[in-house]
Amino acid sequence: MHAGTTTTHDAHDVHDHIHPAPEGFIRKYVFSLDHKVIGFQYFFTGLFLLLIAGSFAELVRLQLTKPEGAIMSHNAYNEMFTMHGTAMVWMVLIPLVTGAIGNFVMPLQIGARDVAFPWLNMASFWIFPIAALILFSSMLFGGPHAGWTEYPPISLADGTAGALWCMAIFVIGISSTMTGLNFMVTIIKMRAPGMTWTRMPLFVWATFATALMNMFATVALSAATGALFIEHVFNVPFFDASRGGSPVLFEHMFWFYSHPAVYIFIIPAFGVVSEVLPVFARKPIFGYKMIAFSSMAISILAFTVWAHHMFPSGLAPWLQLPFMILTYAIGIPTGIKVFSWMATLWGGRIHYTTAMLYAMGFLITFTFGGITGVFLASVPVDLHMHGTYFVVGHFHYVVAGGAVMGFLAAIPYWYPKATGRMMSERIGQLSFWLFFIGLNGTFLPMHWLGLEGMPRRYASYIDFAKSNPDAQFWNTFETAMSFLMVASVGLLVFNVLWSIKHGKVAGINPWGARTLEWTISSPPPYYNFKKLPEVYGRPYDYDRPLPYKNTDNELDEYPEYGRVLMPIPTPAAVGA
Amino acid sequence: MTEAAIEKGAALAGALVVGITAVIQLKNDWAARGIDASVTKILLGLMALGCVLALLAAVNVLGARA
Amino acid sequence: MATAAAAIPHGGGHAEVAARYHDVDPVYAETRDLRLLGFVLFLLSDCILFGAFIFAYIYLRVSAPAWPPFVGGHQLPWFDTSFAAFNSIVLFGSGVTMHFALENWKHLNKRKFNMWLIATIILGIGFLLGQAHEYSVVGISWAGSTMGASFFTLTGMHGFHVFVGVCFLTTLAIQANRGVYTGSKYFGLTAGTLYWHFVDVIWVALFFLFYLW
Amino acid sequence: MRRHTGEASLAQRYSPHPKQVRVQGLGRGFWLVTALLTLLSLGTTYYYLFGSIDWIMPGASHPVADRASDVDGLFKFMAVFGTAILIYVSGYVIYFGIEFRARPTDPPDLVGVPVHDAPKLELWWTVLPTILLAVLTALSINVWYKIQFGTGAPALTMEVVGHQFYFEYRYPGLKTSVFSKTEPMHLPLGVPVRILITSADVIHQFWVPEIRLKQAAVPGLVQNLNYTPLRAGTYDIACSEFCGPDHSVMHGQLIIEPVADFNKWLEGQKKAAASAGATVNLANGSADAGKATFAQKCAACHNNPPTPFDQKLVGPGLAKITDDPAHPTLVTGKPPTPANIADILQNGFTGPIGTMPNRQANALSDKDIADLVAYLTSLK
Repeated sequence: MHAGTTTTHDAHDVHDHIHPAPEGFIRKYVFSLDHKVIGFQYFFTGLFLLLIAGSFAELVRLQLTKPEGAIMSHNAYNEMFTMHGTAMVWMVLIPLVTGAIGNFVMPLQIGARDVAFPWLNMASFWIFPIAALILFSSMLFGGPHAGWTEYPPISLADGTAGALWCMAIFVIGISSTMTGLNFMVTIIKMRAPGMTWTRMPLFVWATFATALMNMFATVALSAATGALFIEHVFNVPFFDASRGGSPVLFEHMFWFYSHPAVYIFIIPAFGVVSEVLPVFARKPIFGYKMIAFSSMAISILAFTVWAHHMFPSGLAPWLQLPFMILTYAIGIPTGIKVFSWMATLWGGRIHYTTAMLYAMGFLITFTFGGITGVFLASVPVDLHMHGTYFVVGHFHYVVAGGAVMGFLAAIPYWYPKATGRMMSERIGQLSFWLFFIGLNGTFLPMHWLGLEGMPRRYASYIDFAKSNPDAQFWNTFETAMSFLMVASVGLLVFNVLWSIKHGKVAGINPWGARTLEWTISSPPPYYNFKKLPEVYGRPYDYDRPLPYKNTDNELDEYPEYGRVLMPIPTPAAVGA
Repeated sequence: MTEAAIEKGAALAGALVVGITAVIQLKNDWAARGIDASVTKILLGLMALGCVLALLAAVNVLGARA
Repeated sequence: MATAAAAIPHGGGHAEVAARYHDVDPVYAETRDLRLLGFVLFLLSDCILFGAFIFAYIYLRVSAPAWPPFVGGHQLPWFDTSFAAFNSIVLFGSGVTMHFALENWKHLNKRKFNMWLIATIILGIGFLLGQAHEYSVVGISWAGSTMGASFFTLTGMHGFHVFVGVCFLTTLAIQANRGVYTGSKYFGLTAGTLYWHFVDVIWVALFFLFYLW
Repeated sequence: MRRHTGEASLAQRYSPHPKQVRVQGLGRGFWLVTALLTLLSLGTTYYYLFGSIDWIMPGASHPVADRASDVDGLFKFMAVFGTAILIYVSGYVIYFGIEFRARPTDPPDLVGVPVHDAPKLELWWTVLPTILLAVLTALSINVWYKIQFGTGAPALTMEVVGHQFYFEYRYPGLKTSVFSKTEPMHLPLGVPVRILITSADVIHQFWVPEIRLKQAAVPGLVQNLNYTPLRAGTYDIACSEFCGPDHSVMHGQLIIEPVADFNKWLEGQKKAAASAGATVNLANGSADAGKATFAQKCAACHNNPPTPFDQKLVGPGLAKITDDPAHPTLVTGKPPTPANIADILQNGFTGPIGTMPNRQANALSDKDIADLVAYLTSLK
């Protein structure tokens, strides 16, 4: 037991030194090593790119208000949906959910002073705007036209623009690989004393699962885009059928990353929902272990299902079956999650904040998206639905109704911690209802349009409209509805900026949440925790007192600690 | 004595020396603990396997093209 | 007291670290632990980068009607196994010497450490020269065929890794002799050794896939 | 940005023994809602099984091909259970949201029922979906098997070649191709057909919504679709894989008609082709010109200079085509006479060895064909 106490002491020796405060504007806000500042940088960059990519989406929608195409040429339309998809996936969603939310929240929740490798963290942020610049610069060279999947041979026709596309994705891939590595090490090694794996907040579990995929899958993407790049530039025949290459090979290499990519941005949303629901239902999360386990199960299964995107695309028929079965297998942990969230609401005391509304909306829209996913996983049905608007509807329900909803729940939830001010509830709830209605109105009709025979990536649908007179009505309806989402995002941006100055003062813990980030001041000091907290129990037990020791709420302004070790608590104080 | 024969002879001798040394190293480090030690052990083992491959190639068991 | 001490289960990572390294400077101990895990994870993801291209090579080779493929009417030549075997041994040998180097450092035998490290660097450069010779005589081109595409991409990536490794080891040699590392703090050397072994092992795979399969 | 460390909200003051919501069992409301949701799901089930879903699955009530009804059955199965799950989940979310909302009169430290998990319940909602998915897997595999092997030996084997931005249809014995830009595709009613699909440039997809099945046209790869058309009529053909600027107007029509009409149409096509003077005069072909043409138009798929038969690029090597002891006949099985070589050049060829486009797809003039035949026969 003597050893026991010494290790306790060492634990504090190890972590209790506080680095001196960063000085000067550049160190503080530009090349900052502070995970919170880096989180802000990701957030605002991502939000800005979200507006751009979103406006592309609206151009796409406007084009479809007329069967022959309302506003632009086929080429321009193809460029628009390509840039919309690419930017949304790599430049908006992944940076926002992992980069912004993950960076800001995860170290606070595990009671760490920062991530494991702050320099790496800074580097992976600063790579991101560079990648974005490369991607958008490709539009000066005619722009990529082959869709966000950029299949050869069609993408090889894009020339310089295509090469730039590959370069941009390669670079952003390096960034998220580095982030993944950083987060893995942070979560494995830097949890506060006493925070066992089963005492981690569920958002940390989600971040861990995400980091796993970021690390291992994204490298495969780098390989795919790298190979496509050298085929573009040096004419190396990886994918050129006439010289022995194979277009299907690219689809394999691409989807081996890009299926996990979907989970890379949905699983952090799972984490956010698992945080928000217990807090505003004022009761423990239902089935903590199952939710944590299912996150890991999903992230591991994610590596084994990529070819379900290729059922009609030249996959050997016998290969279709294992991929179909594995895809169904993913439905099981996902179902467990949804049911557990549902059960968390039962017997609660539900406070309807904006975050809670988004979380509950998530439950409905994500369930819908998950169910349509089961349709697509079945080989025979997929042979009908593949490449139609049904697919577009499905993944927008999962991405906009899942990942984005989770992200929108996270903003009002952690905004007080980040800025010290509350966001306006009235504006927030209005923007929720706009978003929820707009989302369903936009993406629901896509399902039957697709089943009726409207393929995706259609710059015009004259022939389809001939045999389906309702086509134009539904497309116009979708376009109209999509503008509700625009309004909602506009309100969100206004709310974020306005509340920085005019929001109510938040205090340390406005929600009565129980994870560690709510035990320190809002916004937290650059070193997060003056003393490292000690953890004695699970985070969501609303019926018990807080399971933390050694936390302190009243922090003075930046103290001049340097690398001095903090005083060691006596075993008595620790045990109590 | 062709160039290939010289190369193969050198490869054979080298494979024996390097492979055996690698195995001995592996044996010495067997007790070591910690991530770095375990990873080193795995890598040394695979390297020994590589020596076996080179050896088989040198004696024309593997990679002998008709 | 006993209960008091038992009250904190050491799930938190750094407590375990501190327990393992209670004799050395705890800050160093923790930093080393983080970097080690990070470095190993980096090597793992690098494996996947090679793995993806190896998958591409196998896919193309298996789906090809004939291998080596035909270009402009005549079949491409096989690679020169005997020279490759020799060159591989050069690289594997450098792995062993690097291992000796680190062992000697651990036993504070600096002279031998330098000797073995320099031997490693020389062998590494030798391997690169061997690759250069291989490229000059291999008789296929990068853009000419799927075979050339996979071969030059994979061995090129590997060659780049070896080159980086040589620079890495050279830096380590300089640092070590400038007294950057001590008998208890030498993470740089550990990382260098791991990286070098990793490069060797990647070559085991490439050697088999291109020359022996 | 000032940091606010002062007054925190009420919610954060934890009393060591917070007041808890008291709940007796699941409550009557729960069972009422459950009954309501069950009724709703039964209603949707009835609709999927007995109502007309033609508006989402075109032609569901009168299958156009033998596989369509199988796919629709699978679709209905999933729709029934999927809709039910959606109804229950959203129904309960909404009901719990109303039933367990915080009241303004609540004391600040009132918390919900502290239930952490319910192993039995969790077991159920793990096992039941697993069983459901297992059944679904079985059904899917069954339909998959029918798609792969269910259709009898094809009475008609035809080819579809994707081009930017039209489909090219080739029928056996028809020297010219049918192009979707100008003419519809024809299929005979009630006989099993096999459609071989490939592409001349980029990836396309051949899809007739009413027939449900689609297949990608991948360059360098020949895939197939097998089914039996069951209902006469005119249907749309769409390319469902993005293939370039005019992807959205890559469109065709499929006419399914009784065998007699189909044969009449095919005969008409053959006559037209014949009257188009398809027989090429091979007399004055020049081997040198043929060599150039070969390098220009054939070298993409056939090794140039020509190699022995087994040294394939995409197609076989063509050296010694006229006297190869290993291969006395052409791929068509006919003797290697100039006329038969010209026949392949004109009509293309499809077989286990692969697909060669016909003269239209390769843009071969009569002179080209004459020259190529002269060149190939000159190879010894």
